[in-house]
Amino acid sequence: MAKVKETAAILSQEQLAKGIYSMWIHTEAIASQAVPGQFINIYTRDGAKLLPRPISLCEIDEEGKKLRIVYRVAGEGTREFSRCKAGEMVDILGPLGNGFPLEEGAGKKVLLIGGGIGIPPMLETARRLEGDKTIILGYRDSQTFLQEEFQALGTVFTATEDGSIGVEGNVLDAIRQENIQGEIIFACGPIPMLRGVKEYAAERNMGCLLSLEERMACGIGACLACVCQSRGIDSHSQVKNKRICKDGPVFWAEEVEL
Amino acid sequence: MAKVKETAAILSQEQLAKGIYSMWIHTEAIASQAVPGQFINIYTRDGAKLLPRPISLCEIDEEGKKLRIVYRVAGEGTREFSRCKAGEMVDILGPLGNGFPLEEGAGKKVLLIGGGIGIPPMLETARRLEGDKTIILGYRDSQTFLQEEFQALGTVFTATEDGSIGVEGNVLDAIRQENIQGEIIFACGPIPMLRGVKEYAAERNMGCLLSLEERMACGIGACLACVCQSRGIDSHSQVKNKRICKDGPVFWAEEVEL
Amino acid sequence: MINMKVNLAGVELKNPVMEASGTFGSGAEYSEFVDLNQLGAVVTKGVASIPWPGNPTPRITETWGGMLNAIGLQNPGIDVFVKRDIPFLKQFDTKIIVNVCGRTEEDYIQVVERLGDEPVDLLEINISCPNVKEGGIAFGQDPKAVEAITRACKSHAKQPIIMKLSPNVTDITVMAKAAEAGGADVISLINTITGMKIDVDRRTFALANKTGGLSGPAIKPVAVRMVYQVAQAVRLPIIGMGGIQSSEDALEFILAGASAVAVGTANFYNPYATTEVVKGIFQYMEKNQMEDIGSLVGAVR
Amino acid sequence: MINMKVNLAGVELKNPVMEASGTFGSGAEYSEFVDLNQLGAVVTKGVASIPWPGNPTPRITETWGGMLNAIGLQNPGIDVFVKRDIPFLKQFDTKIIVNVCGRTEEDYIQVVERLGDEPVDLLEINISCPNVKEGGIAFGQDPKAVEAITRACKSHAKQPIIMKLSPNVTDITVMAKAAEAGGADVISLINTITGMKIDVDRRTFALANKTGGLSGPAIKPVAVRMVYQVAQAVRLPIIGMGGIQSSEDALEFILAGASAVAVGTANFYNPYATTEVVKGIFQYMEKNQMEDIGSLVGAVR
Repeated sequence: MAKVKETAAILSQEQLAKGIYSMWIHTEAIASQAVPGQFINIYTRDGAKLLPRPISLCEIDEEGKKLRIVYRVAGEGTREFSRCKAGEMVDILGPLGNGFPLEEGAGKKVLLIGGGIGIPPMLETARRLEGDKTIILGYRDSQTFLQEEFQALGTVFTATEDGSIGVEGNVLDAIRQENIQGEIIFACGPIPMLRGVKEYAAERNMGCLLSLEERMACGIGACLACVCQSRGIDSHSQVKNKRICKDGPVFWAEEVEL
Repeated sequence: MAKVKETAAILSQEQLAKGIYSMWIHTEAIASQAVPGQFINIYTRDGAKLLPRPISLCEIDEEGKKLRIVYRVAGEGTREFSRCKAGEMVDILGPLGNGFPLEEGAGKKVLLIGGGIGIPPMLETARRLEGDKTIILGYRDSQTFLQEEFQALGTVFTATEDGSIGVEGNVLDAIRQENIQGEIIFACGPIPMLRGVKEYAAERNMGCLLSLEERMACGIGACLACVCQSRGIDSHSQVKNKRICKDGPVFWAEEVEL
Repeated sequence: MINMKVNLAGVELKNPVMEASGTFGSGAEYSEFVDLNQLGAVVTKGVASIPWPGNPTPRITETWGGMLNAIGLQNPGIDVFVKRDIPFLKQFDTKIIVNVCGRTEEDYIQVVERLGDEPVDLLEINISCPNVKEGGIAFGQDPKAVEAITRACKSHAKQPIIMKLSPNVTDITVMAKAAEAGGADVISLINTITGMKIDVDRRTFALANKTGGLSGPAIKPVAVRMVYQVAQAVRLPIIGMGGIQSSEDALEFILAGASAVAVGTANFYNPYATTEVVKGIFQYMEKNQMEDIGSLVGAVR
Repeated sequence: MINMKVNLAGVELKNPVMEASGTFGSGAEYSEFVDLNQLGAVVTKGVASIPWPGNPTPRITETWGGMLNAIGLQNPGIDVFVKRDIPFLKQFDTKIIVNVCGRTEEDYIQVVERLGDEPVDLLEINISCPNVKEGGIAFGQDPKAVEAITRACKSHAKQPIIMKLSPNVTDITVMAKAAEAGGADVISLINTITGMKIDVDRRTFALANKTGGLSGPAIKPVAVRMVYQVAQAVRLPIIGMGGIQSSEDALEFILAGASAVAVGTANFYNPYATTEVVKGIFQYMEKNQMEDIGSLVGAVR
C-alpha cells in the first residue's frame, strides 16, 4: 500500500450539525487502498497555515473512488474546508495510519463506540464488520449526526451529555443503563471516553481497540510529534512511545497508557 | 475626500496581453471620489502575503461606481488577482495618492506618455483632459494593450523596443522621429523612461508631470517606505524625501531627483 | 462592568492597546481610519534631535507572513515634531508616547530634555533599531550599554521612560534586567529581528540596506516567548509587541505577562487593526466574565 | 553540461540538496515519496548514546507561516540506529550525514567514536536544540563552549564534522568563528528559533514544554541573514537552512554563501519538497546558462 499526495475534486459539501460538516471527495489513488480507521491529511490553501489537517475517513467507496470525511470546524483551517464547494479541488495525502483490524471482530459480538468527532470513522468500520454489531454513539447535545447511517448497520444506542436524546451521560452510561453486552470493542473518541472504555473492557476481559488522536505534523511517522505512551518499549522508537500516525491511530487498549 | 477600505465585487477579468490583465470592480465608496493618476491597494487572500499591492486606476466610472485596473502579473500576489473571476470579492483601499492635476493641461497641447505598465493610468487621464492630446505609448514588443481605447481619445503614436509595432525604440525615439510637439507632458512609466522624459522636457522648458513608483507598505503616507528624492527640503519630511504614496505618485519633474 | 484600564508607571491608559512606533506615523494618516480617542495611547514614529533622511530605497520587502523594513528612522527632527505632531495628538483623548532615537547618548538626552516640558505622557527610548549604522541597536545588544543609556535618559527625563529592547540577543532577560538596573520604568519588546532577502532573479539584495528588520505575524512566537521570559525576570510593566494582528494575538501577550500591547505591521494591511483589537479584548472579557484586565496579565505560567 | 556537485570537507555530494535533521526520520518514511538517490545527502534524526523518550505531548503547534516543535530529541539510541538505520540508507546512492546529540561532552564523544567505523560520510554535531534541558543549546550559546565541544568532537571523529549553530545568539559570527577555531570542517545553520504559543481560550501553553523551536518559511529571512554573516566571517563551507520550501528559497541561501542547503519543515507539508528543490535549481542554472553551481555560492555581496 503506497501513500499518495494528490489533488482531489470535491464532490459535495454539507453541514450535518452545528460545526460538523460532511465532504465527499473524488480521489484517483487513495480510496481504492483505504481501510476503515485510516485518515488523510488535508492541506489548506492559505500559505499562513502550512501543516496538514489529519481527518479520519468516514466512508470509503472503492469502486467509485470516493471518500467521505465528516469533520468538525475547530479552527481557521477546517473552516476553510467547510467553505469549499463542489467542483473545487483540495490537496490530500493518504491513506495514513493502520486502520481497524476488522478480522478481530469476525464472528464476535462487537461493540462499536464513537464519541463526538470520533463517531465518523466508526461508520465505515461498522459497515465492513461482519456479524452482530451494537453501536453506541455519544454526543454533547441534540446536535447529532450520522444517526440514520448507523441505524442502517446495526442496533444504535445514543447518549447525550445534556440528556436531550437517548441516555443522559456518556457512552458508558448508555452501555450500563441499557445493559449492552459484547465480546470486543472498537472505539474512537476523546481521551476521557477512551480511558473509561479501556477500564470497562479490562474489567470484563474484553478485547478493546482504541483509535487515538494527537497533534500531528508529517502524518507519516517521521517527525515524532504525535506519540502516545506505550506500556512496553516500542520496537521502533526503543522507548515507551508509539507514533499515532504510523503505528496507530488504532491500538489494542492494553498496548497504550492513556 | 476620505480613504476607504472596502470589499469590492469583481465584475470582469480579462487578459489583454502576455502577463497583462484587466479587471473591472464595483466599489461603493471609492470610484465616486477617485481621480486619474490615483491608485488603490489590493489585498491578497493568502495570509502568507500580507502587504497590499498598489495598482493604478485605468478607468473610473463615477456613476456606475466602477473602477478598472490593468495590471501586470509580477508575482504570486498579482497572479492570485489574475485568477479571480467575476462575482468574487476583493478587499481594496483607496483612493490613494494625489492624481494628475488635469487643470494644468487645460488649453495646452498635451503630450501623454505611457511606458509599459505605466500606460494604464494614462487612459482615464487622457479621457478627462480637455483639448489637444497626443498620446505616445511604449511597449516591449507586439504584446500591446489598450491601443484602441487610446485611439478613441487622441492621436496615438506607438513605440516598441523590438520594432514590431510603430517606431523601434522608446517613447522618446517616437517623439523625435515623428517630430511630435507639445507644451506640457503627463507621463507614467519605468524610471529610465521618466529620466529621459524629464530631460527632454527640461531642454524645451516644457511643464512635465511624472507619476512615480516605489515599493510600498501602508500606501497612506505613514510607513515612509516609498520615498523618492526631492530637489529641495520637503515640508512634511523636513529632509529631501517625498512620499510617493501620499505626496505623489504625481510630481512636477523639477521637484524630484530620478 | 469591565475595566480595561491599565497603569504604566503611574500613567493610566483607558485600555492596553497602542500601536508600535514607526507603523503609524504620528497618527495623522491613520486618524482617517480609526478614532484615536479609542486607543490607550499613540506611540509616535522615532524622533531625533535633528531631521534624519533615512535609508535609500527599496526600504521594504514582503516576506512569508511578514515583512522586512530598513526605513532607517527617517524623521523630521524634534523641532518640527514638537510644533506639528504633538499639537495634532493633543486634540485626542489618548496618551502620547514619543519614541526617541539617536546616534549618541547626547542625541538621546537632547531629545529627552526637549520633551520634558511638552504634554507627553511617556518616552520610549529606541535602543533597538537594526537599520541605522550608529546608535539604535548598538545600545541594545550589550547589557552595560543598555544600563548606561537607560540611566542617562532616566536622569534627564521628566516623564517615565520605556526602554524598547531588541530581540537580537542571546538572553533577553539580561537586557531587561540591565534596563531595570538603569532605572527604566517600563519595558517594551520586541523590536524587529534582523533579516535579509535576496532577489534570486536579479541576484541582488531585496533591500538597499542589505538587511532589514523582520516584523509581522511570522515572528509572533519569538515575541511571546521573550515577553514571557522578561515577565519572569523583572518587576517592570511590559508593553508586548511583535506580529499582533488580532485580539487573540494581543491576549497571548497579555497572558504571557504584558500589561499593554502594541499593534505594528498589521496597520499596514488593516488600518482598522488597532481598534479591532480593543473591541476583541473587550468581547473576550465579556465572554469569559472577567471584570479587570489586570487579572489576565501573566495569567499563564 | 550543468555541474551541481558540491564538496563538503572532501565529501562530494551529487547536488547541494539535503533535508534538515529531525524532519525526515532516517529516510525510510519519505522514501515512499522521494527517490533518496536524487538527494545530495540524507541527514538523520539526532541520535544519542542511549534511547531518549523526548518530551510530553503536545509536541508541536502551528504558527503563522511556520510551526513550533518541542520533540525533545526522541531517538532510539546509537545501537539500534547503527543496526537498522545506517544499513537502510546504505541501499541508496547518496551521502549519509548523522546528526549527533548528547547531554554531556562524553555523550557526544561516545556517539562520535561509535560512528567512526560506520559507513557514514559526515557527522553533524547538534549543539543547538532548544528543547532539551541539558546539552543541546546549552553548548551552542557560549563561544567558549562551542569551541570546546567542537574540539572534543573533532579529536574523536573519523569523519569530517559539521557544527550546527543556534540562531538564538546576539552575534552568529562569534559562534561560527568559535566553531572554526575548534576545528569544525563545516558549519550548518540555522537551527530553530525559540518561541512560544499560548492558547487564549484554554489559557495554557500550546506546547507541553512551554517553549519550542520555530521553523518554516516565517523564519527564512533570519536564516538567510545569518548565513550571509557567517559566510563573510569564516572560511568553512556552510549548509544553509531555515524555511526552505522551493528552489528560489534554496538559491537565496546559496547566493548568500551556502555551499549546500537543507529542506526542513517543508517536508511536513510537501513530502516531495526535497527533489522539487533539486529540479528547480537545475532549471534555474539552465535558464541562466550556468555551468557550475559553485559560481552561485556567495555570488550576492
